[in-house]
Amino acid sequence: MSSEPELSILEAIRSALFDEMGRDERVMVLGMDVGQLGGVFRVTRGLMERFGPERVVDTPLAEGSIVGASLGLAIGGMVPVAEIQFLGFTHQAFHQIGPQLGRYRFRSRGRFNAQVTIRAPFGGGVRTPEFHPDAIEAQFAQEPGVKIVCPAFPDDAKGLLLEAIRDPDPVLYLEPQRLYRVIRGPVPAGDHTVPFGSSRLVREGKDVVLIAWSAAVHMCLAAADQLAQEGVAASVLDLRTLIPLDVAGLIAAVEKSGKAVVVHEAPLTGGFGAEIVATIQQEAFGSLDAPIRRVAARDTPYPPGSLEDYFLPTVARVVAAARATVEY
Amino acid sequence: MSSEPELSILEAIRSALFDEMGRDERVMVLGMDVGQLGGVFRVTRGLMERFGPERVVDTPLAEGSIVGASLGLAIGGMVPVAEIQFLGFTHQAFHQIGPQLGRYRFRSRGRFNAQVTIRAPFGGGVRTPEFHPDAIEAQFAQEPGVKIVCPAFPDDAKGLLLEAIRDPDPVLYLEPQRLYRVIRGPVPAGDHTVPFGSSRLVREGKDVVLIAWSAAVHMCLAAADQLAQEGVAASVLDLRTLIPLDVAGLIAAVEKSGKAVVVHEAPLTGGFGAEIVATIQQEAFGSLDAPIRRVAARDTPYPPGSLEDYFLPTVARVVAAARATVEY
Amino acid sequence: MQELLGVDGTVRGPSPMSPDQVVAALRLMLLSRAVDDRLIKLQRMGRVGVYGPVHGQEAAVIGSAMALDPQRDWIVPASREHPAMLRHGLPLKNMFATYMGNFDAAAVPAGVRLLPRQQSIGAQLPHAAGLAWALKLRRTPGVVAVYFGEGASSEGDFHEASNLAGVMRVPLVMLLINNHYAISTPLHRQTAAAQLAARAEGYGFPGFVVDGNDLLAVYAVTADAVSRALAGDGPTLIECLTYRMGFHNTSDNPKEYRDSAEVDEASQRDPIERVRRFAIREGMWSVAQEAAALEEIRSEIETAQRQVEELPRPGAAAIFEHVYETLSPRLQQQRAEALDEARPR
Amino acid sequence: MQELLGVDGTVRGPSPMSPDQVVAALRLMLLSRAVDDRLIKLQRMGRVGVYGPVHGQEAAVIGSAMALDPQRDWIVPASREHPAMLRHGLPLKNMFATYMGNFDAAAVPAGVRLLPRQQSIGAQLPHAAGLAWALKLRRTPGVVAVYFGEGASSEGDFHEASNLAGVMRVPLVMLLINNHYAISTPLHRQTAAAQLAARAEGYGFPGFVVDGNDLLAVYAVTADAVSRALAGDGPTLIECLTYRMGFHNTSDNPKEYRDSAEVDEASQRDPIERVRRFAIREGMWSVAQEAAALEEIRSEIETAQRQVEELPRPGAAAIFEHVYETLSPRLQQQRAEALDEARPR
Ligand SMILES: Cc1ncc(C[n+]2csc(CCOP(=O)(O)OP(=O)(O)O)c2C)c(N)n1
Ligand SMILES: Cc1ncc(C[n+]2csc(CCOP(=O)(O)OP(=O)(O)O)c2C)c(N)n1
Ligand SMILES: [Mg+2]
Ligand SMILES: [Mg+2]
Repeated sequence: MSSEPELSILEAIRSALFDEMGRDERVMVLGMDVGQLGGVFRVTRGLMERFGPERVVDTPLAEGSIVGASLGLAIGGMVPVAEIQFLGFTHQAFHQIGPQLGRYRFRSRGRFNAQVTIRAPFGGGVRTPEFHPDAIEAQFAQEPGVKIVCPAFPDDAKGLLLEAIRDPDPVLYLEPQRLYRVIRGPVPAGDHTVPFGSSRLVREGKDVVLIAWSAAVHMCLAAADQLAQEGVAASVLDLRTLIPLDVAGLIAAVEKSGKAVVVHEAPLTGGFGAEIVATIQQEAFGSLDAPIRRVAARDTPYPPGSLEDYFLPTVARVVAAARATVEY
Repeated sequence: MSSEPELSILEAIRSALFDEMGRDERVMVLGMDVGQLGGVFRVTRGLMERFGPERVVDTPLAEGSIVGASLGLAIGGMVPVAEIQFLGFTHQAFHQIGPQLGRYRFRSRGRFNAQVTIRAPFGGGVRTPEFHPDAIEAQFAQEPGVKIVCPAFPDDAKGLLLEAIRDPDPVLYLEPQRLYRVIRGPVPAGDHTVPFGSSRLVREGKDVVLIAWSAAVHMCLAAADQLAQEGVAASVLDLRTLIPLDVAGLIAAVEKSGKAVVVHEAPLTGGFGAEIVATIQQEAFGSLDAPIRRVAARDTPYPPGSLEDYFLPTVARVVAAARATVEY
Repeated sequence: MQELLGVDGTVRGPSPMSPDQVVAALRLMLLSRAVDDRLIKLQRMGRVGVYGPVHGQEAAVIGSAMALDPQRDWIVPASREHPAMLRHGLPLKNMFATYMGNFDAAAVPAGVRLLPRQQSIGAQLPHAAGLAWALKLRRTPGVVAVYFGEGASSEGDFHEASNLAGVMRVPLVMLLINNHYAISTPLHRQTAAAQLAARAEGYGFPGFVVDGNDLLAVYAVTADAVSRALAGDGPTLIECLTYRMGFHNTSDNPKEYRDSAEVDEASQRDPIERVRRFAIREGMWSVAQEAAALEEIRSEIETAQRQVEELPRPGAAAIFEHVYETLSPRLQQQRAEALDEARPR
Repeated sequence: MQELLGVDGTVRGPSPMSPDQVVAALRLMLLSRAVDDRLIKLQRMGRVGVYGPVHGQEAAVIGSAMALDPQRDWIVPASREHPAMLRHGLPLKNMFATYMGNFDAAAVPAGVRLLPRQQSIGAQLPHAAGLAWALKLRRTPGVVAVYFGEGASSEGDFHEASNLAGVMRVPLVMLLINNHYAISTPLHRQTAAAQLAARAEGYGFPGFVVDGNDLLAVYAVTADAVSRALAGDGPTLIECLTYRMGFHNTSDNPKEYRDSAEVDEASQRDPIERVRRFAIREGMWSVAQEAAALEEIRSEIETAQRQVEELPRPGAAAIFEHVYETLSPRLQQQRAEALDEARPR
């Protein structure tokens, strides 16, 4: 592994885009400001110079048409990677994502499929304005036909993005904006893909398992460090993809200790954590020794950056929930 | 009660609209085909003749502007009751419902509030075309600031609608299209309101509780009848509102038997049933004697009407799940 | 407004369509009316779910479709353009399967350049823009013709797709079928614009209004738009002014919102009668030919309907097909349960 | 394009604005520049989150706002129109609180006819249409002025709101601030339309293009639109052609996507310099007056900033305020937990 380059999550995403556009000339990138500027986070910087303005396209300011046109582009033989500037603005394209891209294979009985990747940064902790941090991934879990992917590490960022672009079905690829530059790690060179529906146990511990995805995984790792000092050994499970969900991996991780905490940045009520809890208690009821606690954002609108620490889950809340679960 | 008129759900909704528009001249109805035609289900029939074309308005075919304009109308002192022709088409207005109506009070720090009711029929079993039956209520549970109301009986249809129109915050009022004309019952005359966040135990039984909302409540009642013949006594809890959720009533109903089944018409994964299960196991872990089973639609796009019985939950599936839960 | 074919069947100047094309169009128009009648009958018998007739809009739908090359061009329909879909290569059997609830048999066959019907109003417009964009990027000769109603023109999707198509200068022909109604909503409640075609200027491409009940004019305007698109000159918006003679669909009753005088007046401009007069005057068509054509059409319809009736109905397994390319373990489990529950007991 | 005030400060014909109005506008323009400078400085010091300057757009924003009556009309802003908001009655302190992250202190005071800033591009347009509709329904004299950028004009919300406003014929003045950029996206990538004002015809109301760096022309065109709206003649679309002189916001660097020559050229058309020349020539303004005004402005800004700094910062409780009129039991429980966790340990 040491021979592998150390990349940030942002660099890993960019390198995957360079690789795949070089490998497959049908792949194109479209979205607001993705070309000349390289995107508001510079994720796509350099792509236009390298692949030209036909394959790296600055679009008008209209999310619905970015997503809807991507379906048409895919039917026409292209492989679009659409960027929505922030996940919160997928709401403007909501009627196109699930009901159109997600159902087109089904509606056409397999004649057409939407090989489209929708990339979008999301998540809090960086004092962004309203809408920009919204973690609304759970809303897409009710859109059968769509896959939801949320890497937390540079190697998965690359492996899951290559998998997403090559997946014949529409994939929502969620990028943890807070981690873009702060999390660095080794990234396998060359053609590295990570299959969907495979969770990853990123830390082993016998007392309790902390379950999360995207940026919350790192909050769980920090909590696990603190818990270790208290003598509590916590596992951390990174789901990596929500749809498809790795039910087997999830259950296996929970059965080790019979105790679990689910952590996410989205508001509590109706968050995907509820699905995780419901799935566990259905599949592993007998081995549960304590209620599964959820540590999530509050059921309020996202507040201004200066207040977001009161809104979001914190390491302290995760530690407290884990402690209460272990001591139950 | 016998002195009360027997009304269908549709008639109860219509009578509530007549009453409230008569009582409060700020109340107006807007949406596609709601005026001259009285709506595609004739729910608003007669309102235009009675209250005139300024207060009962046929709008252009654009859901986003129906909802967005309703916020402006509310700020301007009107009390809009907007009809979206079918809940599936709220996706076209998704960016206006949660992020705008749902957050406007918060954003303006109480200077403005969105006293808007959005009515929409939904649900399957009537062989409607694609999109028309979509049960996407869970997606709105991740939009803090919005309330979600789903009556299953004529008296609640009236009581919850009057409550919704008078509620100073935005309310999504979901109408079970399959039951519009088939469920009749007594409806209190005059000013009958039902507070949000109060569930209703519509059947008592000691062995297991079946939890549902909207049309699925009647599926549970039918299942309870069958179960009774097998000697299984099932309670049926009608949640009536999802946001706010009656946690206390839910827990009380579950603790009686320690066994519960949740039933909904939406696809399983990420449906609001997951929230119900997560809430119960968190609040009533100790008293649970069996895993809570969920009976829901499949995780596929909604199929054509001729196949919907394979997709939707059925009385048989509810009975089987209840039996397995009781025998656990 | 562009007009060529008078109500009396006389043409201004030379016909843009050859005699063969006119006869083919007339036959398709007659087929369309016969299909309307049959599917409405089947719906009344409970064998069809909901059906929205083409009645009155045949010239707009067929005149435009005749200007396309099925081997080269794509059609992106809304939900009331099945004559165009048939002309473009959809078998009549598949069309009947659509309405008789057999969605597997309804699929667009491989090789036919046609997207499925769209029931979310306006949602097909960005798809069409994207497909036309792909043709341009891949240097594939061809245009995309997208159909939508005047009601759809109020949706944000219309605006966003039109603006994008203008910026990318894609080979798109936008066929706005203005039949003056969106369910019960009349044109003047739908927009205050004098002409919807005027919106094209706001997107940087040309827009035209044409008498949508005039087969020849619709054909000519569409053919020009196709040539422009093929020459790389980008999109065109064509507003076909027509009238929805029948109900919105089989669950609608127009008497509730429009008076019959309006309908009677519109029936004076029936699109088929005009073509018939023209074709007979020009000696392309005769009463005898029409009788023969109607007989053929009747048996084609019989055959298509019977073929669908004889097909096995899709079962529980069908709802798990084409959800994703491969089913997740959870979906496999749901499928197993569904098949088990569906077994006759 | 409508123009009145030349770059050299000469006017074509009589000025539509009185000397007092011109001086008030000039002072507001100077305040706007000073606020830009201060908030950019505070952002660099880490005391402001993100700030998007008005630099270059002062005439478009202020000229239009001056044509409104704060006692009668409403303003529905996007996010770059705070001079208009100040003119309409938002205290400078509240404006500073907006950017200094104190949202309680940032609220629009009761009685001020102003909606909050909108950060979802285009989403305010249907709100404005609805508010104008309410004025009409309630027979309340007044108009609604809504601001949005040329980028916003690509969103479906622009289209749907415009069409609805046209059908309902509401008193709406749509101020399209075309500053030629949406972040890095230049106008020609945003639309192929020669003029965005041309879109008005497609909605059934008039549209005008005006030199957005010409205070007097913007004022005149807006005043006409206000009169039309008050007379019941419905909406007007006004495209103000201007240029974003600065960065999109403090996290943007325009050098990455546009060359300085373009900016230098635009700076020749600086909207403030024109008014200054005009006012001095007409004897309404002097170097001495300007020095005094700048001194006043400096201290007003000092005061506003200090007032915000001296305010208590909102705490955990604030995020549970104004979610709903009343908190559900679950939210009350979350609030209790949050307050408990926030207690210093
Ligand atoms: C997004 C959406 N909103 C509402 C509906 C319900 N609906 C079905 S057809 C129709 C009218 C469509 O009118 P138009 O676009 O003029 O087409 P036409 O029916 O006249 O052919 C409506 C409102 C829908 N199918 N999709
Ligand atoms: C719906 C939505 N999409 C994307 C963004 C990100 N964004 C913020 S400002 C902006 C550009 C807006 O351009 P324009 O409307 O011309 O206004 P200007 O910034 O020029 O004043 C974008 C794309 C957003 N805030 N909202
Ligand atoms: Mg129509
Ligand atoms: Mg701009």
